[in-house]
Amino acid sequence: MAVHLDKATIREKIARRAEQEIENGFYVNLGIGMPTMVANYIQPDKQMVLQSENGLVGIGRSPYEEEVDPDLINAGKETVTASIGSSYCSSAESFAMIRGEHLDLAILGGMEVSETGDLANWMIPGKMIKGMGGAMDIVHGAKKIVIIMDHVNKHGEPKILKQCHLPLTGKGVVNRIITDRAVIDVEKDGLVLVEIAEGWTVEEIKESTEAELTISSKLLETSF
Amino acid sequence: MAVHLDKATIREKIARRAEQEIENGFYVNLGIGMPTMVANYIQPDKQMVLQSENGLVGIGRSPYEEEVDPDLINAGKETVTASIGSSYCSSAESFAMIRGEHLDLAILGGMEVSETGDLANWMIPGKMIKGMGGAMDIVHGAKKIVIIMDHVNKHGEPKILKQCHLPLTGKGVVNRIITDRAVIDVEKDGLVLVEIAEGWTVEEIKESTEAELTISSKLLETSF
Amino acid sequence: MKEIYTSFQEAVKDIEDYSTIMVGGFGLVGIPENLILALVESNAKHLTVISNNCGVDDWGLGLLLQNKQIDKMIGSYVGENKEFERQVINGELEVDLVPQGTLAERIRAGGAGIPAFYTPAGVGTPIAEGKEVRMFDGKEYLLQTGLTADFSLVRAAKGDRLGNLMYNKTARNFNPMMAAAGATTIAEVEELVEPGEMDPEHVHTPGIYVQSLIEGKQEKRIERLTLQTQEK
Amino acid sequence: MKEIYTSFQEAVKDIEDYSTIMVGGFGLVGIPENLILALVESNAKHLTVISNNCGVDDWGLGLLLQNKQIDKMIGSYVGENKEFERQVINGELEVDLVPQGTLAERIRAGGAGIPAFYTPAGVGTPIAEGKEVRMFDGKEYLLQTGLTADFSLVRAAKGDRLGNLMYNKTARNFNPMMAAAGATTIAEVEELVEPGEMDPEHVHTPGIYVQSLIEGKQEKRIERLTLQTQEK
Repeated sequence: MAVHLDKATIREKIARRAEQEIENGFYVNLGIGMPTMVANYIQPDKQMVLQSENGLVGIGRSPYEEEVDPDLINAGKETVTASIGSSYCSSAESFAMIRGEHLDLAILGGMEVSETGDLANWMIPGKMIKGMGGAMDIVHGAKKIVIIMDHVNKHGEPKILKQCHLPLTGKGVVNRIITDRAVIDVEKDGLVLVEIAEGWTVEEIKESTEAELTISSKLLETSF
Repeated sequence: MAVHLDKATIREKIARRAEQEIENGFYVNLGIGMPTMVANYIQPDKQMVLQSENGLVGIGRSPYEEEVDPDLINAGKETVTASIGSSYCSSAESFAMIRGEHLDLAILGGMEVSETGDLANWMIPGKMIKGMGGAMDIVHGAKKIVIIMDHVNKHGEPKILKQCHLPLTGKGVVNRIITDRAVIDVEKDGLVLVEIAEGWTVEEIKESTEAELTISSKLLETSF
Repeated sequence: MKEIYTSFQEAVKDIEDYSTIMVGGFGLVGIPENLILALVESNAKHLTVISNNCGVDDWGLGLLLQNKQIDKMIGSYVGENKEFERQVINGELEVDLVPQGTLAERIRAGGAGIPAFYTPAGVGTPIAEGKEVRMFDGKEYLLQTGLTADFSLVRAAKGDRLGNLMYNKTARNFNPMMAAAGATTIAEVEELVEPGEMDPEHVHTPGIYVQSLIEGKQEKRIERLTLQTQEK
Repeated sequence: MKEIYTSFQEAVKDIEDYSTIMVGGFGLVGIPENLILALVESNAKHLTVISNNCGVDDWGLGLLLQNKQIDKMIGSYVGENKEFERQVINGELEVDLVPQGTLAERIRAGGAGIPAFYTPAGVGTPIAEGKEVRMFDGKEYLLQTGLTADFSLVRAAKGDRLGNLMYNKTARNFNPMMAAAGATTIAEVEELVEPGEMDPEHVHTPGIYVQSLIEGKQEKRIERLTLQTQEK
């Protein structure tokens, strides 16, 4: 009984589930695109700090017109404000912070994830290469790496694979995958299905996942 | 016709000659001890910046009593002031500056210098080891390294040797040696005597120097 | 005192063909706009450019591309620029893509006299090809080398005549490391002040790294204006 | 918000025997005086201490030495302390001397996730013994590893409740790198303020590196008072 939601609803659903990964007191880096949307759903009582790899610890809300400073952007090059208690730093310091695993969590987009936690999200051979930006550093740079993406690609093919086909962003770096259908953890012995989204069954998840899935003994069904 | 001056006069003589190494616009690091004295003789019209490896670019004069800030010292742990246009930085940044050869000149003390520019100035085996402090970084960290020291030790033995006997601070790092008797450059082919102090002869310098000396065709006699 | 220019053409006059130059900025934020414009005018060719991005088609480093002055680009993300794509496909432009944090650290290392360091970024990816991989504490790392340049063009909000610089907000980005890694660093500042006007505690780039300065008015184009939509 | 202590004893209570601790300061400048005093009281033993110096006989880290709490000292200059000498000669204290710039960079590397880097300092000296030597561009360099600690004790002039720190003058020294390299960083600040009271441009240590803070009054002993002798 697969569910069919429109694209915007699916993205919101994934973003809202991803928000739950953020704990009180966390320092978090959100990737460009869908991950940036997670910021819109952060519970108002949650104290957390968003880090932007271009040199801002403490991203605030979007600016009102009169607040816009062209010198103040996030890593997606959007104008932002700085939160109270924020600080600016150089790109070297910003990535020292990232590489040194001072971030608690990074939420990034993905094209493919393998059963050993390999991630591919930066290039498609044959297409123009635009560059990896900060992704290759960030996947090594947070205590927990969560990938959010559609469970299957536009042709309906699995994106969670035994092995990635696309060139990697990082090897063995992913801790958790959140899709429109499920939450899957990367454990030492392989992938573990821990949550299923409303409207999906274990069988459907297994069918749309190329990699082997172990079912968690604490599996949550209809969890989001 | 060796000259005999008292110790304070000799130190002042060496420091005054060393001051001539400082050119307009230079960034300079002065070692602890006699090198620090060089600051007392800097020509007032010379624009230069003294760097202190504990995190100050722009050492000023000593403070008057009411100006003393216990948080403001030089690398010799003496209270100082900051000059106009100075800046503070961390020890990592300070040594990034040093290691990256952004300093034009460092003037350091020496126990022994070899004919290939090796320097020993940090430990005497059998005596308590106090540590090298910043010396091992600084000898690699300026465009020009000048060593100032007495020409011979208290037993009258040469300190400019074919090979250093003491453990090294740096290998092949010295560019120029200034003593109470002479100025000697370290060149590819060995040591070159370029200046002789008042009251000394070429023969006397050669006799009190273990290493081979070539006499510069532009030798300055009675130069300081 | 440093060389203080009043003409941007003068400021870039020593940049010759085949120079390696670093250019500060992230996207269009913190780029030395007027120095880039003067470099376009100078027509220096066969440049190797080290910069996180390569501008857009009609602004920033994109202008050097249009004018075919760049032989090789070292950066982390170059996806905002059609002319870039065209030149790469036609083999007119060589590209070396470096993960952003590795790029920042390689430039810092270059300025700090560190010839090479190990980093986890890129292990097991195409970036690792031809690079030494080494284990420390059971984890794999890549060897990466320091980067330096003949010239660094940086932008600051404020600079004094001794070369001390302060940046504004996220316009700091790559500028401080590049200031240190350039044999000659030219700083374009929005405001030039006298020594002593900056608090020594607040200086971001010590003057020792800067060889010359020039004051200039910034256009500061915005790539993605994103406004608050909720009512106040 | 970070843990804000009001008792120095509380602040250091998690530091157990056999911990590795980094302690900020250069000479007696910028040392976390009250955290050190509390650590003496705590009587935690068999510590490995990473700090540029080791205090003087009756102040700073010298107090930990007197109380025989240190098994191993990693620093660059330890010559101001008679008890230090005695313990080394008697084999009670292990010492690892590291060139000052290398020490600063090793700590920076530790906090920045860089496991190792190459530096020219120490090539051809006793420091090079047992270390890899490698050529880059015709010059020799030593491989040096990053340093981290279980706890970093740092001192700042000002800190806010989000952990952002600002240092005063040359009291900055090793404190920023140590703040980043400690698994748990405890900051002793002269003045604790609310978030927003510090200009985000002027923060020296971003709060992300700091786990807890405590306000304390500093004694600030002067090792070598040197005064101007010329008349004004």
